[in-house]
Amino acid sequence: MEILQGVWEVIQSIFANSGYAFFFQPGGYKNLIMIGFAFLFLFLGIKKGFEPLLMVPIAFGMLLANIPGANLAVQYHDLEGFFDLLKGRGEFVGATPGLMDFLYFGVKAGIYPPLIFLGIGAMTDFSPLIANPKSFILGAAAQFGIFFTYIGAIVLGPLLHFTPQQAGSIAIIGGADGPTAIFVTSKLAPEMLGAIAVAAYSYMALVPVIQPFIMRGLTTKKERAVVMGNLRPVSKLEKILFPILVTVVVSLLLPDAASLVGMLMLGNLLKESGQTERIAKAAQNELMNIVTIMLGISVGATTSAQSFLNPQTIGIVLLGLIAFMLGTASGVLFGKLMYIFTKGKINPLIGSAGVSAVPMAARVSQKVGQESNPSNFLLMHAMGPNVSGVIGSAVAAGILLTLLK
Amino acid sequence: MEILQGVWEVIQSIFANSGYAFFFQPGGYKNLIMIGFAFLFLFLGIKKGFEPLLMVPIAFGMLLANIPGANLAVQYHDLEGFFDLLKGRGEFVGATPGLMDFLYFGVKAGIYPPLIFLGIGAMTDFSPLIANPKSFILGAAAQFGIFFTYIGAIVLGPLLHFTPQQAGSIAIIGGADGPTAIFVTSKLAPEMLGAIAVAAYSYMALVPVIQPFIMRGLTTKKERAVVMGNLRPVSKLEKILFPILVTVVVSLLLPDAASLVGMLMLGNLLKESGQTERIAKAAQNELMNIVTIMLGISVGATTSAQSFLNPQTIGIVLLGLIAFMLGTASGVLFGKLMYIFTKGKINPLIGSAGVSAVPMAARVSQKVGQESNPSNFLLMHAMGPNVSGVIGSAVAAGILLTLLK
Amino acid sequence: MEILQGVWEVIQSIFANSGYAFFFQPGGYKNLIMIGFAFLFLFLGIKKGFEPLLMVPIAFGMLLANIPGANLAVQYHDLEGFFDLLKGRGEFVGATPGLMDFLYFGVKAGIYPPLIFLGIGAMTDFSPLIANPKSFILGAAAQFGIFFTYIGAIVLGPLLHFTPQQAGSIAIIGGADGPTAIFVTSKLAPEMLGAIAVAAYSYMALVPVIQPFIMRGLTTKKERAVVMGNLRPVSKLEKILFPILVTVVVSLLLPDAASLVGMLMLGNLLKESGQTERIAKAAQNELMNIVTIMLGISVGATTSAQSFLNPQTIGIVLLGLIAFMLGTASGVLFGKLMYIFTKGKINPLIGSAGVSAVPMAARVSQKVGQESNPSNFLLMHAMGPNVSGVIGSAVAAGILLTLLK
Amino acid sequence: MSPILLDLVPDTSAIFTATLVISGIVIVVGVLLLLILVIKIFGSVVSGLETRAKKRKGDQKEKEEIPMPKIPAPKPAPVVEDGISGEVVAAIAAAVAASEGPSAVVRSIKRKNVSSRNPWAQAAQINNTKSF
Amino acid sequence: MSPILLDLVPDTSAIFTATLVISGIVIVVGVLLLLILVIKIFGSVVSGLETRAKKRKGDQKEKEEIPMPKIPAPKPAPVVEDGISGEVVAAIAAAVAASEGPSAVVRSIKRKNVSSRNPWAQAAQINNTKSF
Amino acid sequence: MSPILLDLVPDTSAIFTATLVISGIVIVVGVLLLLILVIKIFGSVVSGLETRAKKRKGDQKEKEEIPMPKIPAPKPAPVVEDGISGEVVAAIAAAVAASEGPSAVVRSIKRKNVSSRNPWAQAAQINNTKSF
Ligand code: NA
Ligand code: NA
Ligand code: NA
Repeated sequence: MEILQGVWEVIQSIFANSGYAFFFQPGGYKNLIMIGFAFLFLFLGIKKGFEPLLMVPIAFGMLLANIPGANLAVQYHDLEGFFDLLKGRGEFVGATPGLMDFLYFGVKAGIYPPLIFLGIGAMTDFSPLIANPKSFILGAAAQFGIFFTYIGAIVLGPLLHFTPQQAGSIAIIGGADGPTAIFVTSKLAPEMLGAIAVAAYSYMALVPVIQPFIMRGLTTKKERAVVMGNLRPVSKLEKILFPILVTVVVSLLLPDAASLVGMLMLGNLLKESGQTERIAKAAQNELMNIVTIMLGISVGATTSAQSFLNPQTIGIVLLGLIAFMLGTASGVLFGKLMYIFTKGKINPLIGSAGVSAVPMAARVSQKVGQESNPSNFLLMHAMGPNVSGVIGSAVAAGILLTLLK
Repeated sequence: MEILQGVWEVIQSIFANSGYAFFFQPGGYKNLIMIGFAFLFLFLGIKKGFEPLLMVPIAFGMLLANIPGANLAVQYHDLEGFFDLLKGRGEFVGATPGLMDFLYFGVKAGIYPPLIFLGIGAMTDFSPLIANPKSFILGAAAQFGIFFTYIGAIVLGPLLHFTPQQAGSIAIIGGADGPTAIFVTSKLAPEMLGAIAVAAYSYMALVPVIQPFIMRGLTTKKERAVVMGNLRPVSKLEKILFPILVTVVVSLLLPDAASLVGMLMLGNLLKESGQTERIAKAAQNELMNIVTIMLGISVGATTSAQSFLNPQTIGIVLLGLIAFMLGTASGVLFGKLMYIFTKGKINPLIGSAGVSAVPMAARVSQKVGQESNPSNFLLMHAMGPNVSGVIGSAVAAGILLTLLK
Repeated sequence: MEILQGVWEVIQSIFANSGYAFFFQPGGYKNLIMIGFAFLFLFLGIKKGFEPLLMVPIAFGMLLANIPGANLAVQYHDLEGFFDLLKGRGEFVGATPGLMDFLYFGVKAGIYPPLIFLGIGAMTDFSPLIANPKSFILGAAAQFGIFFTYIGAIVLGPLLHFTPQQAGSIAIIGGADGPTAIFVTSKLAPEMLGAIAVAAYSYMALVPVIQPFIMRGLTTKKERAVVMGNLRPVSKLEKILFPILVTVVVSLLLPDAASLVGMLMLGNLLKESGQTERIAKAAQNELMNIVTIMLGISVGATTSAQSFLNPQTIGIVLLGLIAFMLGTASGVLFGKLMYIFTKGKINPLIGSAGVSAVPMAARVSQKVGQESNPSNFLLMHAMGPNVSGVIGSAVAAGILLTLLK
Repeated sequence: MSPILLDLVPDTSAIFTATLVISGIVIVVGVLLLLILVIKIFGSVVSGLETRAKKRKGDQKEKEEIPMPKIPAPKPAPVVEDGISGEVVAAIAAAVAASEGPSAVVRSIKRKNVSSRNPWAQAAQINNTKSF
Repeated sequence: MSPILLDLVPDTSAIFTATLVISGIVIVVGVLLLLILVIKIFGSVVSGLETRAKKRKGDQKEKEEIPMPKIPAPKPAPVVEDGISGEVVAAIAAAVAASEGPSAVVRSIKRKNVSSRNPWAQAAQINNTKSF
Repeated sequence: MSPILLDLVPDTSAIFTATLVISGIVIVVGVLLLLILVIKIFGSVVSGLETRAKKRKGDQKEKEEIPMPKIPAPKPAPVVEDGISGEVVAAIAAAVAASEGPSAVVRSIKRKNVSSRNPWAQAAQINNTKSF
């Protein structure tokens, strides 16, 4: 009898402590909504192909983080909190660290994004930029969206109460560069990390949808039809010197950008040196894949209901879109300027590629260019602004970190 | 002269502090015995093929841990102890952390087993289970061995003084699932980790030896000869939804099973999504291989003479075998029940595959089935209970953790 | 107005805090010199092919560490310092941990070098040593350079103020084994890690330049022309037993050598067992490549101007060269002894291969041997001393750690 | 979330043991029965959706066959298109073995029309592989 | 290094916002203009050096062509040396696809004179691969 | 374990230095001599065991030849079974190079009887590869 009563109590208690029961407690519906969002992002990643390599782990991390009682949400925001959690003291009395708390450490300590940049560097060919350094200007122009969006976030302040740090983290979505956005946000506004990562990767996936309208609206058919000449060949020595020079020039001026730019350029040097193929491949394959999994899951696991389900998230989504559109527009408009200055030698469509989102934005330039002139091959020319956009957003990240940290 | 005396002193001291001298000190013979056990497990892994991918690193870790003075044994049992060790305080005054202490952190923090489950998920095809969800019952039945063995461990209590936590850790050997056993034991009874891991992997390797007798003993020739019909085809959408559904259903009910089940299912989703092949491959290759090495060595390094050379270890070995046999028997008996209920459409031999030990247990079903009827192809049908056994042991692990933690 | 003034102030401040401005501050020129050294080592790695897999990451780490304000130099020397840094206390009040501080943890905790040894073990074929165990003597003799150099470092003491620990770290360069040198130095003299790693890898790359003169000078043409007989075949069982025996014998006698020797031999066992190919490949590829990147960058990041730009570094460079030369000479001279004892059956040229630097030193023996006798194939015979040199330097490392720690 | 705590304290008493064992068995069976239910329901919903989708699209190939018991059967000789010599089949088999491990099987070899792939489809594919 | 600290405190005021935005834009543009300058200068220095080097060596092949816009064009059929049959090309393509992923393209196939490689060059190569 | 501590304190004195150097050399030589001894003893024990094993089994092939000095010799052309064309050899070499790196050498190519492998041996092999 006593045993059956015990069993009954255990089963009751299992149910009472289960997520199913939790959903009926006050506020419990929020976790249910969050699980719904996780499903939405799984759908977008798997069915719609929104940057699935990151979206699927992020969405699954979001799902796990919102299973009540599973202890799979990231519980801390800064390194101090991590140590308090490990020792069960301060605000973490009675808490135990879970899997996601350990995986997230690599985000919080600023380790994963530079390692991903190492891999990206080992995958990137900077030749089009070396052959045509003027592309740097377009890579800079497309970052203006970041700063304009910062204004937007501050203007929305009275409504959504964004701090300057949060505004900066939202603005960096306009850089169209996932690791940079995660790096900056994890330092300035870790409480927004999940929402900003999801927005950044979503808009990067939507580049082919968002950009063409703006590009067509801001250019004439004649401009879009400009055929650009061949790029000059680039020597091996130039390819080797480029990453070293960029590291030195950028890091000396903006030390806060040094982790990102330095690791990007080290990856590229490993690729171009011709002597380090073995570790260049490791950087772009095994290391990058492993870090991608860890980064995705743990970023997803930062999205608690309380940090995600509030009007600020709507602001992030809205401002993120604006940031992307403004970046594209600035790039195209600077492209027009260069069209004028070079007397029609530069096709303004390559300006939109400056937002980064490598290589998709460059492909959009190519595609829109071919609509107006089927014999137009802009891809290689657009790769210049495209890869310079990666450097540009790392520079912008350095400025935001310097002024807001 | 003074120099030669110094040299002589140094050489004497090297010998006096060496492992050779230690063996002649009181209790020193125990390390020698442990090194003998390490040789035994190396022999079993290499020559007998007992799950060599884990047995060889475990045995080598055991060897290194029992080299006196090498500081290659894991010195702590919980996270708090780890931090005390790093700071040389508490019971660790004068101790220095060694290689194995760092590698073992991933076990103690509960990181390695979920990452291995991620890789297993990315390798597993759940189609046979989706096509025939009734297999879940057999995957459940085969876990009964876990709970019956728990009784056994408690009954042996007056002799071997197993605590309930230790009893639960021993019982989970019956789950026939290495990472689950390590995960549970590292939380409930870390002092037994080495012995339990070695027992679990040994019996998993012995599946083809242990199971057939039980299977033949509990079934009639007619039952064993049953030919099962083809499985229905499974659509891609079902394969994608399956891991998401299982995660939600199981994690909500048993939050303590969420790390294992969640990561298993994330791995499977990465495999089935069709969009994330790159990281699915990383999960099942580089990440899993690296974690396997770390896990194996550091689990082996937990086996100090004092934790291994005691009557409890004999109890673990004995009870582990019982757990396996009871699990097999429960699975086959439930298979018989299903044979009766379906009026002979289900071959009871597929029940034994429910213990997990993927894919060996399923192959044993196939082999024993063909003995009675050479045209009998049970393999795919046995894969259903087999993979559901993995989920089943994770569920059982969640229950043990909930009630005993 | 106020805004433009603010902008002007920001820009001024960016410049004032930039590395460019720092170079003009007192002592700032030193960072510039260090960046120059980084360029030199990049040149040596990429253009001259000096062990590029480690030299390029080390040099890039050196470059990043000396960007003023980038916080990419390793800030601590011991584990205690690491925890102080994480908590911003002690000497680290106001400091924040950077990327390199985290990556360097794996060096300081003694994790990376044993993992690299695991990979090296999984790549090494010990058959020539098993077939001809006398080669062990030559692997021992070539380590004499380590101890002679220790005398040199102490003799230079009044000039360069080397402590015994620093002298030991410099001497181990003569072991011609990068991971061993890094392992010993990170424990005995972490402040010299960068300089010693760079010297060790440079001289390893220069083996084909440094050794031939010494080899020709110490041997007669008749000796160099000796043709050695075929090696006996080695059975699979011997190959499996070898790593186990070496681990037991060496670790028992010198527990401080156990991490290095143990992991080297585990790697070799994984390779030879015939059952663990999957993880042997992981050890020699993905794990080793990833650890190589981490090790290289973070060792490079320990080279601050203050630790590198002092007369001691010149001493390291000089003594490192002496260590190499003495090691080569000892090996060759012992080879001559064996030539005499075996009545001309052993070619003394294989003695120089005992310094390790696998497989380059063995190839140098082969090449110098062929100069005197074009039909002379010494490569396989030289591989015996060559791989025994790896074991020999690990043993020497164990002695230095025992006596100096 | 404030967990409703059990007043069960783990001990070696018969009562606790019996409670743990019985509730363990009940819950394991319960959870897996729940999974059967959920999978069956979703299975039929998905089937329904797909049947309707197919009717609209007339697409008969979406369902993927589960490969039938293949281990006991000898490995089938690969299906080879005409005009590809036996040597080439051997070469491909060797190459596949080299890159995929010995357990991979070549099932069919067809000439791939190398020059006519849609470059945009390919670009999209690269994009999914290089996600950054 | 003692940083010269700004007395700017981040807030949501119009002044701080305008300051951040304007200096942000100015600095981004400034840094990238600086990069243009540096790359151009180095580019011409490098070109100068290489031109001289070439004159001395008469080496005309050092410069590497940037592959021209290749995605919109159909993948070119691989350039195949005489005497290698179509089947072999297919086999190699399949092997490359298996080991490199479907986006790799076979551009040219030449018989490699397997027996005449310089063993020392090869040894040096191994040495660069196995660095330890 | 209570280590018997030396009263040697590391310093830069001639005595400590000489002590370290001499004991270092003595111990390095001693350890490696011990290894020679152990390897020799085990080598002869193993040989003895294997000789007896062979006598019983008549198995002459167990011992594996150490490949003799191969680097200075030109890479041997692969041993090719009759009926496999040169093109196929080239294809396999290319495939191996693609998946194994340029330092791999094809030594011999034999037709593998694809359809007659023992499926159980293969299953066992898979089992050793997928350990979980
Ligand atoms: Na950008
Ligand atoms: Na199981
Ligand atoms: Na050495």
